[in-house]
Amino acid sequence: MGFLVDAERCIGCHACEMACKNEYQSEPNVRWRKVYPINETEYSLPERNHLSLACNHCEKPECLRVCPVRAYTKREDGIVIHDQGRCIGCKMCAMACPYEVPQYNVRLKKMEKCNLCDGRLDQGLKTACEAACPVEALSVIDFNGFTKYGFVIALPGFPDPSITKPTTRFIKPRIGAQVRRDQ
Amino acid sequence: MKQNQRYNPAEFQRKFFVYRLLQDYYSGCLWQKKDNWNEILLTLAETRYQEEIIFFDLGMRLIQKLTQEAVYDFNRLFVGPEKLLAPPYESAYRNAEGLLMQKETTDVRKFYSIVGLSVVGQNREPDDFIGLELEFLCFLLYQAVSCFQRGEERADFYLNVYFEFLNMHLGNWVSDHCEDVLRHSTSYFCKGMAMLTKGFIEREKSLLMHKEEIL
Amino acid sequence: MKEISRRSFLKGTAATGAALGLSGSFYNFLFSGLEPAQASDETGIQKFQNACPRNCYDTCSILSTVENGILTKVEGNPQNTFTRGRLCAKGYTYTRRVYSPDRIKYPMRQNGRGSGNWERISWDEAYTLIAKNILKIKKEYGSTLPICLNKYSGNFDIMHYGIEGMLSSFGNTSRATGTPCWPAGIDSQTFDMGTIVNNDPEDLVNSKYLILWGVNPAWTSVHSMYFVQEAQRRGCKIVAIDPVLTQTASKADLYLQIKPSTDGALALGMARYILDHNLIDAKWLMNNALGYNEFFDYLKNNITTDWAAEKTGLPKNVIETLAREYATAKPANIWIGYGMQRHANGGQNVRAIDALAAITGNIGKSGGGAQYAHLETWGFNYHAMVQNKPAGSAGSGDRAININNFGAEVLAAKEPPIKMLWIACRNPMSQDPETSVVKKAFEAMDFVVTADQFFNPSVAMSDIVLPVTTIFETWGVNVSYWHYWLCLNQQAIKPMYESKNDIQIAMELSKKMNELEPGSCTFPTSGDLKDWVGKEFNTGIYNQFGISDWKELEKGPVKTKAGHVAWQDGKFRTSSGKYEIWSEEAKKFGHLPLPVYREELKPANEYPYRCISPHWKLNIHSQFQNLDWMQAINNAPFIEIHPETAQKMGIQEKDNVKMYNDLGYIVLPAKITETVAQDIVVVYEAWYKDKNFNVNYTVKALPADMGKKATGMPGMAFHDNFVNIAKV
Amino acid sequence: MGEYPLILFTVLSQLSAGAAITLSLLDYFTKIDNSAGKKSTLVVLVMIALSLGISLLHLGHPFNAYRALTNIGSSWLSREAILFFLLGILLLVYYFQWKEENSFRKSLGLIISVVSVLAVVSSGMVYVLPAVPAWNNFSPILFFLFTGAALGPMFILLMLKLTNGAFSRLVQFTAVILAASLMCFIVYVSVLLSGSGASASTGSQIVGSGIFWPRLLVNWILPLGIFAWLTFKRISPDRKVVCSLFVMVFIGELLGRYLFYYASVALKVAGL
Repeated sequence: MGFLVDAERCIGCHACEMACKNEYQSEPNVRWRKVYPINETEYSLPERNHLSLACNHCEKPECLRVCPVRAYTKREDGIVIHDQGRCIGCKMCAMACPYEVPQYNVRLKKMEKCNLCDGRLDQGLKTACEAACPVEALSVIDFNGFTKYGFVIALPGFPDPSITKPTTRFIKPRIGAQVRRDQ
Repeated sequence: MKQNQRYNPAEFQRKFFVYRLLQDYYSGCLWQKKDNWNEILLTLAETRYQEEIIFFDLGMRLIQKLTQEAVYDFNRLFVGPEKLLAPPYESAYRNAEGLLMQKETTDVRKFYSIVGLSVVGQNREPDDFIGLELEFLCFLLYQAVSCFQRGEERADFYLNVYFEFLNMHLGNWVSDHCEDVLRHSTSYFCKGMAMLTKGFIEREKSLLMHKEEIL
Repeated sequence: MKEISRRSFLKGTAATGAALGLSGSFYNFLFSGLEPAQASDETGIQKFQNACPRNCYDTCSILSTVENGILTKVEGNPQNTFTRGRLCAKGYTYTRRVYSPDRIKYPMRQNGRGSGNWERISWDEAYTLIAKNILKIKKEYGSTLPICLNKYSGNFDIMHYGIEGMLSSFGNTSRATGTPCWPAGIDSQTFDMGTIVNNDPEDLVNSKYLILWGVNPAWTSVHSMYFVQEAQRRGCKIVAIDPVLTQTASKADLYLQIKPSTDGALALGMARYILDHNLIDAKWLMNNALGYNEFFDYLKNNITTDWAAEKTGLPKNVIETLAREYATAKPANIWIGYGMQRHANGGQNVRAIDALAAITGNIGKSGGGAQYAHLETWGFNYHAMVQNKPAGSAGSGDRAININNFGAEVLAAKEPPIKMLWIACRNPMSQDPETSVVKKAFEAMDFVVTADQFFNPSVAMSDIVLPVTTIFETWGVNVSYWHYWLCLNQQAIKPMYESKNDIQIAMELSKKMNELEPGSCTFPTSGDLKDWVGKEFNTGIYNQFGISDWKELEKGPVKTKAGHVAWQDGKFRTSSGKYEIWSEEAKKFGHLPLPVYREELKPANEYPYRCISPHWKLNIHSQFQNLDWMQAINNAPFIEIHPETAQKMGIQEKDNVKMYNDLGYIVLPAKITETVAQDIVVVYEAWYKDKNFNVNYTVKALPADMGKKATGMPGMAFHDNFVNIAKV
Repeated sequence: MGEYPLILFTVLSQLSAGAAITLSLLDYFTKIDNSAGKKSTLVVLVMIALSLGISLLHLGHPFNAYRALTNIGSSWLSREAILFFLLGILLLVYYFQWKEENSFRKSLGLIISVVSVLAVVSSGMVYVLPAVPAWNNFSPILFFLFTGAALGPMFILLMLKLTNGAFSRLVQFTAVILAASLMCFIVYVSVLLSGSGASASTGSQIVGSGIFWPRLLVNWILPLGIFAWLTFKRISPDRKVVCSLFVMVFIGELLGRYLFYYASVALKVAGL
């Protein structure tokens, strides 16, 4: 399972990020989900496009490999879970993750990250971010038997997916026509 | 064996007085006792804590005068309406983002309920307001001593809760809080009260080490 | 205070301790803040209906989760088909607002305005101080006109109109009148159609062609953006016209970077093309409109697409294609934003756009229309607002003070002068133009009372601050000026600290005033807030929403049963009953009767850049950006500059830039981006806690052309702000 | 700063490992004074314990550090911890074997050498992370080994107060190691600078930081200069010279490790 981020729909409004915080009442500087602006020079025209990213629940999670205390596990459905009970706060995962996903909670002195709302999913609910996105740009997709064309595995600014094989998929933003005064 | 000493009424009396003074200070009603201030100072001196706790002594030297400046300073530190310079709430220190009414608050609430207490008008004022925590400690001492005097075994229970609460709550954050006061305060009075508070609570907390012998 | 087991305790001990008035003497434990636990009804998990009352298109229906009396989570209410169970980034931070340690907790008095010497006082002391001041003013000046209210949209809950009611119940007073937001556009549509009505935004999906004109719903109405995108997926072409490449424009099929304030020229150029190519809906015009022949004459004699191209900076062929596409796609829809009417010719420009919709016969159709806003669902009793003045009140009525030039008009008011301010639901010290003049006005007062939740620059300049409740701590009811839902706001938690609802404050103040001088205040002195909500309802509202009692709203929000397509019945509310392209009413207010082009303001040599100060996505004016979760995303303002301009001025990314004009200056880090044009800089208006940033230091109180008719005062030309920039 | 414990831990542990190898090989191939050997073992043992202790300061929860031994299956950090822990135990056993002729001790010494090398290699492997392109090669292992090889022999040389032939051989060995590590460092930085993205920015961070030149000077240029001068003048170095060389290289390595942590640029999501 993984996130599908529709960058064509995404308006960079941060509702997903705030809904995540609202759900878990997390600390201000610990951001399980973050909305990154895509550099406006990346596309043919200077549009405002965004990447809304949380944990990518990679197929080959580096966090899981390097963690000395086995705090990370990958569920059968692919969700990478971080067990704060085991964590000793060595920050190895933060060093190893190319996506800055695990974040250090200064108060608990432990790492934490998105767990794909495993609790909510198990209850049959949508993830907090998906449920909150006003334009339905976020969804959780099950890779088993999911065939839809038009996905890409990276967008500009997203680090090399070959390292950890993230399960996040993207839909590219379409670049509209612009009549500009600086041309 | 040391029973008599543990529930020493004179010692209890001294503590009771200090707790009440601090509680009144934080709940803002000390200002109404301006006229009695010299009398209060004399009683405070009678506790003789200043001979034992260096911070207490320093604090006492600073609180000799209760000025209007101190009132403004007090409000800047603890009341508002501006951003508080030294919020008098446990969660403001132990909850990393300083948000109130969080886990820390409900933990304190659980403690109150152990002895069948709750905050007047619960959920209006955070349970972990320092004035309430001080009142709670004072109550526990009171119950411990009065149970002892009635010859009830429950005295030890109250005493244990007293130390447990000191250890898990007030004693855990009050130093940071007082440091904040000392850093931001502009009046001798508030600085003095911070030293007094810090010294007193730290001493109480240290008694935990040998609570079997002394109180 | 309760006293427990005193008897048993006193037994056997000598009461030697001096009482000294401390709470409980040595041997006398008195409870003060604690008490033996009471049975609580606040146990377990409860859900409540809430309604976001911020000045925003979306007016979300909220479901709040309360655990043991503590608000732990907020969600969108899925019953509302417009907000679809979702909130926005701001809405999801509500728990941070309620439990922020920064909240104002108690009534306080400042000894020396701006001195920071605050003293906590009881509510009773606060009421006494305020009441005495009011009565003193009344005695000294013979009326309560020296008291001025400045209240607006910090809380749009219907109950909060009780603040106006409170002032009325003192007597005749001065009132900040008008709105900084949208009046020019309201007047335009009022001249054209009799009032403002928009199609249900959920109807956007039925459009075949949608022009988003000077509006940025991706930031200011995220829930509408879903319907915009859904229309797009159903084949509707989305065109965004904006001087700034907004987030919305980024999602459009076509973005037109128009020169600011020339929207009317574009609309008229398009109209000329539509007329020339006979793409008008003559039948609709004949049946529904007045003055179209005069308008066509004006177009033929005065307007060309070449002229429009030169004015707007858009190529002629683009204008022509746009006109043809717009006129031939049926139904075609235009959403007119508030941004584009914040100009000295804003109202006239909106009339030209309205005319475009009229001549193509798009008005009154599902998927069509010229959307601006509506007030159709606001037919409450305004029970809290409507109060009688005390018998024998001096003065011939309330005195209007222009909210858009508040500082200067307060200072200029004579006979009687203004001596006291009551500020509620508003932060003029950071949101009004010409901040330094506003500050002078505050300084000139004898007495300033502010009711607010957070300490902001206006509170800093007050004598008394009163803590007010958040939406979760009180009752209320809410509707939108955009969608057609009605939502109850239930009290979910107890008011924190000593905060009170504005109506509660009014009632208690009234009681105090009547104690001091019987009959001096007519506001009711008691009442249950929930009952106050009920008193706002009437059969009109019940019929409109298909309910029989307002308590049905406890089950969830409801939507109007009909009227989702504006002007479908063709019954315009102008005096003629027709769409008036030629408006006699406009003439009465000193405008030209036709939507002719009124020249836009142009930069002067010294100040060659136009500063546009639109809304920022993480706040609504001075609300939300101060909360920690928002601060974690962004906690610093910036100035957007085009790369060419930056190069010319020797400015690089993150360099500090001074933006200045004859009013003042601000210094901000540069963000270099091609989303702005070379002759425009953008600074998003916001109030950041602990930061001395305020774009209004450079904004003149320059009126827009319209607004007087509907709101009593002209609007504000916020975006006609000319500045220069320099690297510092 | 968060990484100071790691800087100290890695440098100290590599120094100890290098010292352990030098000691056990000297013991195996030459004759060492018993009491000096015993004392040296103890010092190395204490240093390893100390460095492990310091490493705990990096953790959020030092008291639960024992858990870090549980993922030897995939985590090099676990392996590193286990190996250094093992090295400590072996050295403890080794310490009690300092009696006259003891072949068990000598064989144990060989095992200690192997474990030391493995421990340093696993230390290096901890940092071989695809997310940090500048580390994602054999350079962490190489430079960690160099640190051990440069500091360990000098340390033992000073501890044992050697004066015989082994002395000059060890000094020469150190000089060669320093020269080799300098060469590798130059090549490494050049490769980084000629790369792109995160590697290139790591390279420019290294060169651009204020520490680059001091490090170059203290770690390599000065020591190698002194060696060259001594060789040219045919002066055999005495203890004082070796002592100051050791201090220089030690400081140089600490600076180098600081650069290692602070100049490395990880992959991250681009954007603001």
